[in-house]
Amino acid sequence: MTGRELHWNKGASETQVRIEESGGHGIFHIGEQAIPFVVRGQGWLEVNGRNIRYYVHRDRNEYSIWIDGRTYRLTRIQKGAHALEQAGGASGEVRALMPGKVLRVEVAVGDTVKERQPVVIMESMKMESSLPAPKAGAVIAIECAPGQIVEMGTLLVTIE
Amino acid sequence: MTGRELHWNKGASETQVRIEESGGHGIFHIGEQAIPFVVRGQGWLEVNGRNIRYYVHRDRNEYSIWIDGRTYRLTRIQKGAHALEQAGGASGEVRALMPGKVLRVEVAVGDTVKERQPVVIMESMKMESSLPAPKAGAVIAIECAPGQIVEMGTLLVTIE
Amino acid sequence: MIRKVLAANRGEIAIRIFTTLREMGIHTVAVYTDPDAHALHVRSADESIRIESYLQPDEIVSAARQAGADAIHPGYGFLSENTSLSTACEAAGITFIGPRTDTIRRMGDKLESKRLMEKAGVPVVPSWDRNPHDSEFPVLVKAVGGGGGKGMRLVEEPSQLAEAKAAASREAGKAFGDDRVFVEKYVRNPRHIEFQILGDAHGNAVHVFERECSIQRRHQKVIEETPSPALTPGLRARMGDAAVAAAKAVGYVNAGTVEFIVGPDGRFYFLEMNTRLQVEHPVTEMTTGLDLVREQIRIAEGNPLSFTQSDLRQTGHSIECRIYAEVPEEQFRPDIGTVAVYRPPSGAGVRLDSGIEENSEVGFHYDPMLAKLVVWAGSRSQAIHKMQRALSEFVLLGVRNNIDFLHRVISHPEFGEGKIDTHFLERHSALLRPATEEVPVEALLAASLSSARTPAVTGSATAAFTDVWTSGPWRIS
Amino acid sequence: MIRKVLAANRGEIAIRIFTTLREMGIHTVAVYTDPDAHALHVRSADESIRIESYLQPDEIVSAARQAGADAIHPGYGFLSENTSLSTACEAAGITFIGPRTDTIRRMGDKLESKRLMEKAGVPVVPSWDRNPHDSEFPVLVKAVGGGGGKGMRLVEEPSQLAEAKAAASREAGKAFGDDRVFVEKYVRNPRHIEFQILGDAHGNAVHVFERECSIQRRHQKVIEETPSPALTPGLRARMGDAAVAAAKAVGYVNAGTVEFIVGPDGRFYFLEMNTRLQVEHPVTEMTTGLDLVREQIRIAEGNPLSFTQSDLRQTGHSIECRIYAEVPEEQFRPDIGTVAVYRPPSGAGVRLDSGIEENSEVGFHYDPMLAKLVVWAGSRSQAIHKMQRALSEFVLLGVRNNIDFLHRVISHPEFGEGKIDTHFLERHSALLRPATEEVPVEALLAASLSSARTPAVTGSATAAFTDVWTSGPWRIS
Repeated sequence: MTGRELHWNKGASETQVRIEESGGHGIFHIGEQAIPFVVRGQGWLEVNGRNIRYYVHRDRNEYSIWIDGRTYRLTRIQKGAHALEQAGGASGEVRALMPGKVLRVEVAVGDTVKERQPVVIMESMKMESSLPAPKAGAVIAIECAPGQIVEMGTLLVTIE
Repeated sequence: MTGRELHWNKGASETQVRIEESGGHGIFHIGEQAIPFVVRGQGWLEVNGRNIRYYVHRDRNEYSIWIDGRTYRLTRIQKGAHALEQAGGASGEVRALMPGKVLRVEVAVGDTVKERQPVVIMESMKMESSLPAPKAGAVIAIECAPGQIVEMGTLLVTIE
Repeated sequence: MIRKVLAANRGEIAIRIFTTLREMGIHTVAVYTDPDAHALHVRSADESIRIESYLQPDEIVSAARQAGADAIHPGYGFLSENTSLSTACEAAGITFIGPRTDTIRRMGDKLESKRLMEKAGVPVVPSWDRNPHDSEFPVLVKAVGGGGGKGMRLVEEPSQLAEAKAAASREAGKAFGDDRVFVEKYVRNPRHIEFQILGDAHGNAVHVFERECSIQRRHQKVIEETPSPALTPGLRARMGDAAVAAAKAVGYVNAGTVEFIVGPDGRFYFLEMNTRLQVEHPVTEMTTGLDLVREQIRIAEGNPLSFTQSDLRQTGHSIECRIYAEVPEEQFRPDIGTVAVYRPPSGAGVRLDSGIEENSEVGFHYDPMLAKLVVWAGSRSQAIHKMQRALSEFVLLGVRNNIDFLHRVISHPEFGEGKIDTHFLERHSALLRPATEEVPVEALLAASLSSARTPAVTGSATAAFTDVWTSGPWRIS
Repeated sequence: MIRKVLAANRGEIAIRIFTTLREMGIHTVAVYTDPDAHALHVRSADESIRIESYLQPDEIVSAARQAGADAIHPGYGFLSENTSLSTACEAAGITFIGPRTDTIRRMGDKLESKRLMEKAGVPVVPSWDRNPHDSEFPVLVKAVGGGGGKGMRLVEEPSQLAEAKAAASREAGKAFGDDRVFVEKYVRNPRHIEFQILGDAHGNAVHVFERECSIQRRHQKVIEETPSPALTPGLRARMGDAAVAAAKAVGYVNAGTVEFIVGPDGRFYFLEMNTRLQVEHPVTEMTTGLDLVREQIRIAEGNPLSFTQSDLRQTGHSIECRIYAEVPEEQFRPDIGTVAVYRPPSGAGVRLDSGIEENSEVGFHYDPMLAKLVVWAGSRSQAIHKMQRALSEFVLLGVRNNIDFLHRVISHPEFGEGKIDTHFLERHSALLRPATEEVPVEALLAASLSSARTPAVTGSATAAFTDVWTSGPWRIS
């Protein structure tokens, strides 16, 4: 009955949980709380006598959980690690958040930018979206050009 | 390009088919016909330029195929073999078609019965259904009693 | 004000009740038996309580007490027309969402209800102790002492009556020890047409028009619609008046249904009164805009009806098809299994009241009705076309069902012409099987693609074990 | 008689068009581009033809020729309001299901359409070459030569007008080489209210009441409803008359929409005319019982309208929510992915027009609208409760979407009071994120159960690759 230990990240805060389960009955440890639960079937839990119907979709370490009419998002992380996305965000790299076309590059190499200042304007699904600078600094590299079709995750601009 | 050979049973007739496929394109041989087809995606075929959306559910050798707004049932068999159900049907065994309760046994050991004559009356899902004799003959064994709860497939009566 | 309601039912009707309750901001409580532990209706409620049986009023009431529910909705079937539940509710101080116990009792007694209706001027099937007038033929000779067809004779001509009575009397004497017989009007090829009624605790009562329920198999309704193709505005008004008179005769409170049979000559007779919400209530909702469960709650709270008869209107046409887990081709035997693929139709004018979803288990413990598919359109012929479209889009695999059969029935030319009565399916027994048993080559191709790399199972075992290997559209890998 | 129709569109609107065509017994043809090769709309048609682009009229017309289609339905967007498609249809002898080319052209020219409407007595936003009367303030000073906000000034007080005109004139001169300016009425906090119109080739025209479309983000509608909470019967009648006058002024044939802005003072002004079926047409269908696509087909066949203005009635209340693949919390950026779980709501009063099903791919090539959820109920407040119920039952995982956001918007007290205008979402920007970011303990538990035996992925890669590991409810094994 040692159970599994898991670490979740939601926004900036990290939560450690422990789950003990045997034969559909278990206890969920979170902070000081120990919450008994029953696995009632596929996508169905009972907690404190309340039925909870849920759906979980997982995409790598990103989990979407539909529960009680709302969808929540959680990132599973290694113990003590920062969220993956956060780690990437601090690096000064501006990457395409989705596949699409580069419409405009709003900065030039050598420019000084403020945090959140728009750097690249992209078009995806007929809509424009603006990619902001993840931090203040100087533009040291531009790796895309207007009109270019880029994949999701492509490095577009680097700020130092 | 030798392809796979399959045997299907629908009612009393047996159909042999051969399927050749490579990279989503293929030819379906049935009788004298050779029908080109394209696998367009999950549950989607193109035959003679027509889109065909389908769903298949398989339960052992029994296939249900939803296509063009209708559901068809096929049994896959070994080459030259009779359908499993038919083989069973000819044997003189009366089995429960679904779980339920035996309400009445309409025959006694030694009785002579005609083909299709009701032998056992069962209740399932609050409805009565009558199990007929699969062939004419004499009742040689009764293996159930009124009030008994039986599983699907349980042997109830044998006719010889 | 009702704040928390327990639905003493299961399947689609429990879910349908929860839906309105949720829209009214009322908390919901489900009950379930062991076979239903994983059923969709349990997951659709805010909380749920395990019981031994849906037929034990004491258990239902203590579940309501445990959950702190202040009212119980009985749905249809089970204890809905049993005074034991309404009585137990009264004793426990819990609101029963239905008529008064006294009404349930009196309408449950088929002889008393007939006498009461006759007194209120509602037409009932005429009967005579002696000989009826020649114009009343055909008639039935029936035994006073019993039923089940014994001592019963259909008499077409007045000249045959004396002999039939003598024969029936002899048969009845032997069967029941009572040789008295009487003569009753015989209605040939009757339609089953019922009227929805609503009554409040303040003495108001209205009818919410008719439902035509003539398409039946095993004396159970399969397809219902409104308006009835058989009613003229005049006949509708007269039957509606009779339904309201019936409601007022018993001081009816809450939603109920007055069932009539209607002969080909347009004469109608009271059959019985159902003191609950009907399975087929959605067609009334689709054509009038009312939410009958909402009206039930409001009436149970003591509110007067918020409309009068002249506020109610029928608009367009609605048809309901009951989706059963059954095999029409094999004497409608029920089927069980796991719902492997479930893609119900949607879009304009389509309503689905469902008790299942993909992966639901259909067992043999309860009624095999899985869902109700309801359509609305501007006219009857458009509604038929919409139902054809919806049924032909409905994918349900894993449990054998009547979807293809329903499509054949509503596509029959005589259904299209509205020539329906309670013998429709007997008369058109060819509908029980498809016009052609031929499997199209595309279906063979799809099955062949799906059977891919696995060998055929051999051996002599009956292929009757449900062992689901694949579900959903087969994936090309 | 039209026997075969090609829908020159994709997604939910192509499927919605096919639905009515199938109910009318008309054959259906889909077109698709490579990114849409596996899209649901392609599978929903009888046959389909590959094209390079939905924007090439010649390709569309030759696809129709190849399939033997005798008519083309343009849907909305793409070529629906482009004369190139209607012209190509005329040349090929194929029926274009929409207005005459001449109407599309004249209504597409925003200046000509305004002049034409003014002549027909339809109120347009007033403008003055010189100074307006004091009572007309606030006003806008605008440049004759250009747009984009340059040379534009909002003037609240008459005393500020001269200075504003001088400044705007200087700015316009520099920007466009033309320093002429004019003064236009400024409508503060306007509502966007449009009227559905139908006209036939025989000169008949009616309006089918209004749609309130004030809830917008990025100038795109998100929630639409009818009736508008802002219209009195008198104002509705006057606006309806104006819409019919607009239709008659251009001899309008087929379905169209007259868009108005309405000020808080109840004064209304013609904005533009949309010469096609609107995205939000279902709310009109739900409250009037018409099938607008059916009416479009019948009109295109040359039939006169089968009803007059006085035959049309509004009943109850309908709301539509557009389900987008977008992240409202991140400036509504679109999202892409695979629809891993799709359990849309159903039941009484719920209509879903969907372009996707489980396993559908949502790409970045086209508009991120996935489906339209439409409800009907007897009153506006009941319709809001029904929409809340339906949204909270809607499960859509695998692609981020606006379902939770829509629930927050319709649950806002000012939405409930009908206090909506086109600045609603700007004014209530708190709606862009949930009231609390806290994840309930049950969600953590569900995720923890689902993460079962697999280790967390480590490394520095951006977690942006869509690699679906599980779909559907996680199975306890």
